[in-house]
Amino acid sequence: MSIPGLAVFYAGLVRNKWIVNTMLMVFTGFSVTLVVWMLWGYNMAFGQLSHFGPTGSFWSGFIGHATPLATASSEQGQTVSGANTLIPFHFPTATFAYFQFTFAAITPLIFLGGLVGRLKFKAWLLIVPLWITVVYCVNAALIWNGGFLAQKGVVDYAGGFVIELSAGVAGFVGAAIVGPRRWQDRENAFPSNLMMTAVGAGILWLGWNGFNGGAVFYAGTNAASAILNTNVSSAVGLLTWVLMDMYFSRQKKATFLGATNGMLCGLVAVTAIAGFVNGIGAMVVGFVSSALVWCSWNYLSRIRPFSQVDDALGVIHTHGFAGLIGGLLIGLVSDPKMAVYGTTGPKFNGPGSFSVGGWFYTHSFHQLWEQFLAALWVAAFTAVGTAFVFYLVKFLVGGLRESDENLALGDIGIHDEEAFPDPTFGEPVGTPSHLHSDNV
Amino acid sequence: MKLVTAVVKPFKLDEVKVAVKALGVNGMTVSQVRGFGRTGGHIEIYRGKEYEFDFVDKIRIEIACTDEAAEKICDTIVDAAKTEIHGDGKVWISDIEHVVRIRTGERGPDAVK
Amino acid sequence: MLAATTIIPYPSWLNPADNTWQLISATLVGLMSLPGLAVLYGGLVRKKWIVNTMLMVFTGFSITLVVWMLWGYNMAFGQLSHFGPTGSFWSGFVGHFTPLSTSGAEQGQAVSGANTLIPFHFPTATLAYFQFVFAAITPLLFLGGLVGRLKFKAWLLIVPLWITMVYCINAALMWGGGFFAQKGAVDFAGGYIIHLSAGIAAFVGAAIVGPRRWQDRENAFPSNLMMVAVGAGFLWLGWNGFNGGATFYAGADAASAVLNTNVATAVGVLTWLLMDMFFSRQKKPTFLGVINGMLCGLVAITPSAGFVNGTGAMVVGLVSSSVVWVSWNYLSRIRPFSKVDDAMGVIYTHGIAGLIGGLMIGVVADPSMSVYGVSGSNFKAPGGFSVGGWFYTHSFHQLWEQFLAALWVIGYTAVGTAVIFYLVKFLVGGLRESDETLAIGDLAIHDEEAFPDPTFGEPVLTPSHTHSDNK
Amino acid sequence: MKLVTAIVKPFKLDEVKVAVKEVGVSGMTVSQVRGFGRTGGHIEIYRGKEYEFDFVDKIQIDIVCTDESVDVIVDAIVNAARTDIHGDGKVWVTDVSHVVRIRTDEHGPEAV
Repeated sequence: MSIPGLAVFYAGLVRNKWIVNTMLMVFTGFSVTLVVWMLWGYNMAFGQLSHFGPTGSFWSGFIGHATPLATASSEQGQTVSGANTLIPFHFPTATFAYFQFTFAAITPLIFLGGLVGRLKFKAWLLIVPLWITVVYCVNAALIWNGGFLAQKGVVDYAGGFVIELSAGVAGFVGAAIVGPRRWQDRENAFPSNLMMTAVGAGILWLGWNGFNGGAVFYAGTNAASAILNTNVSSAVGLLTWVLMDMYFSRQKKATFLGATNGMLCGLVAVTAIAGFVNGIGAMVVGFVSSALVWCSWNYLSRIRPFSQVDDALGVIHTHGFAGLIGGLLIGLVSDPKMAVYGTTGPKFNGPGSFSVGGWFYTHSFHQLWEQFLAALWVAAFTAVGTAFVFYLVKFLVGGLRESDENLALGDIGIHDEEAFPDPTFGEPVGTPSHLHSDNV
Repeated sequence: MKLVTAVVKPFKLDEVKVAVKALGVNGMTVSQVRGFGRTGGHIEIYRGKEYEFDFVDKIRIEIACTDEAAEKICDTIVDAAKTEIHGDGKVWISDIEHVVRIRTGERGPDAVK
Repeated sequence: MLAATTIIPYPSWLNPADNTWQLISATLVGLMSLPGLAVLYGGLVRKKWIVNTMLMVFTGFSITLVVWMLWGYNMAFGQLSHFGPTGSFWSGFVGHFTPLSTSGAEQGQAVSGANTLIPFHFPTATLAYFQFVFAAITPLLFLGGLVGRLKFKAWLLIVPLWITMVYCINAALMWGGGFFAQKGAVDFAGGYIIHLSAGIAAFVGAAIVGPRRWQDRENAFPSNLMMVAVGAGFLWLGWNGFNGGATFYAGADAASAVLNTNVATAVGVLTWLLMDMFFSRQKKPTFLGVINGMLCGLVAITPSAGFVNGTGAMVVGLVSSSVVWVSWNYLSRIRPFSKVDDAMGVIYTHGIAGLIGGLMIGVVADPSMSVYGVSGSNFKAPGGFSVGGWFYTHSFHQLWEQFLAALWVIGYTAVGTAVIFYLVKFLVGGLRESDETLAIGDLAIHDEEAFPDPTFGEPVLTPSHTHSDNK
Repeated sequence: MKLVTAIVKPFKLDEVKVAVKEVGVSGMTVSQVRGFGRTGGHIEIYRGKEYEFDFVDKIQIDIVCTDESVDVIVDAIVNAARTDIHGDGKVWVTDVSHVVRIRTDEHGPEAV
């Protein structure tokens, strides 16, 4: 989904002169994250939780150890989750580390969407490692690795909060700090190539089967229903946005980019809840998220904080709000009978099965309240962490923006490369600068 | 009637359009061309090899107008398109013997009003 | 440490390997639709129709899933409803009109409608998702015949109606253990149900909707062959999920089905290539010719992937590619075909190729290729099931059954498609975009262009560009 | 000799080509241009934002011909390219002092 999915998805959405710069940032971000992951990232997020305070308190379960994942035994041994709240895995640590890496890697690539078209390339190479370490690993440890929030009963099936909400907030805060694109670029911000966007969108949709399908760590019934629910929510999300465009937008026309927005909202919202909800629930998630984000996309964006910040590709809407909505809906529509095998959390009610009940089934707001607190934490911590990282890098690299001259030229100025080079009409002929043996 | 032809830098097109519009001229034809000027092109690197791109993107603007307006339009274009850096381009005027507006069949000066 | 009770996180009937392969093959087939077909068609249509075509592919895929969840799955693969004496046609052509929404239904063990199959080793959700991506690709295939003039609103109604009235009936008849399954006709992965049916629907639909504007027909050169290549790649390798998943077990037959699929496709590609080089007017190999050959190979092997051996697969690829080449170049000049503007030639590469593939079962199916887990009337050994073609059994029985099934699919699909298209024509007031819209294309319908390049310069200091930093 | 330049709507190019061929013109140069006229451009919407595209696609035709044949050619173009809707374009004629056919070095009227 990241390579080539997001790379070509974003490349299709930015202007011609920013294609190469955007794709290069996606590929390098993906690679830098893996290096960080191996050196300390994995053990910080999913290793043994380090105790800086009394057990059960926040300080005893928010981060692992910053040790590398390099020895053969650590790679080939059976995966053990940090707070071993899960039934022992049936695969080696290398599998688990690689799987969690791809989850970690897509998060910075998502918030890159808010920063394209002006972020200095050198700055990006520092932002990714710092952000993964400071923000992502802590969020992942807290919610997925049996950390403080997990102990309080917060669930996040495949990253609605840890990845989507966090990336949305980071994109927004980052865009505010880096500043807007050149106004000429904002004025001419039409996409360069909708077919590339379609390739990226297709890979994102079907790739999400691995995202939500793999999040249960067992190829069992829940993986199957997670995949079915993911597709249902995505389909309903796409259709909701298209129909709202056809009947409520000014021009009353269905648009392709509207469809991809709706698809993304459906996918992002169901990410937090894929395994906890049944078929109808998935449709509700897709509809609610797409409808709400459609409104925020068209109307909220005109209000004070959002209208001042140039979130280039609108990640705060399609990823931030959609992830938030998905995470909160866990507290409303998740079906207790949807048993997620293999976790022995506080809801452990039977050998190996674990499920979550939303208000609609259990008539208690407990789960919703826990999810809400977790959302507040993720949003606030990500905002503060992102600001810290961006200002640190601004200091280290001397400014987060490319020079004005580079901003005007785009790819050619920064990389001496163009996405679609068309150097000359004719072919070079017998002039001294073309000295070739066969050019006699 | 006169034909005012200008070859300018691409990002100056909008400024020229606005300036010329202010004069009351409401029709011009624009085409994407490549110029080979003293400023020279730029280098692009692909897989380590250098490629010299010596034709530079330019915009050619053609405006058919009455004799009196020609001079004024020419000066306006020059002011709007000037950047004091090499490669600002050129403007020239050639005379037109005969012009017809296709839709109405109007001929002569009122075809360019 | 928690006592290491060996908690098996799977119910007894679930085999993680089968479940994993089924889900992965379903994802591969999904990739064939998005982005596969979306960019294959996008690359083949003219520039001004790219966005319209891609949007129809994405929305068609989504609508099919909503229909599938609400009633489609249970109609095609649920318990067969009996409207007549058992064993007759009326007691096995459609399931029930009920949604697949309760957690129990989703997580319970998958059971086939007429439980002719050995019980599956994966939950209903997996089977539902797998069969959904099969159902979803069918309207996208016949969309190929209608691009470039079909009204967008009409498409949003055609897909749900067509899936309900045509696809679900055909699927129940053949795969849900319905009338044709009982009579012994087989369709391994949808040669008839998906490709022949889509080919006919495209042809009939194109005839009803009418041709594209003559300018669009004359200038029907593809917009972007590299995108066509991306789509073709997704289609070829995605087909491994198509035929490989149709056995429902990640066993020996899945492997041979995948191998046969690729062999037949390779032969299909080379046949079309060589025929282009030696028999066509320009005598030159063409990329789009190879794509056609690839499609013919893939489509023809679909009904017989698990029933033929290696050489059988090659024969299928050879026969289908050559026959479709002839029909593409010559049949298209004869009366009915020359009058209908099937934009992408879906009737040839999917309709005729699917028909040939289905009939070839009756000729080259190898009885020793046993497909585990099907207990149809050819039930040989516990769980083993295989089909014998004339070449091995010297009996035309199988060929005859395949022929009858083909007749039904052609006839029913044609009638069903016609009824639906006229119904939607009435509901939406005309199936074609207005002529003025047809002249402009994407811009008029969606206010979007695939490759916008509106202005050379950049907007400068003018009142219409008021920005805080544009002083 | 004279240079006849015509700016026409893209879908009219074929008709103009046929009309001009009938009048005996053997060669013409065609280029894709954009016109900014009173007709105004169109709006495109991407992700809910409106973008104004004010340059309209046009085709520019350049024909070098002898002085006598100018009027015939201009009338042929005008009749073929007219659609009676705004933005049909213009035809103008400019003087050509010197023309050379590169291959044969022919000068003056023979070159056309």
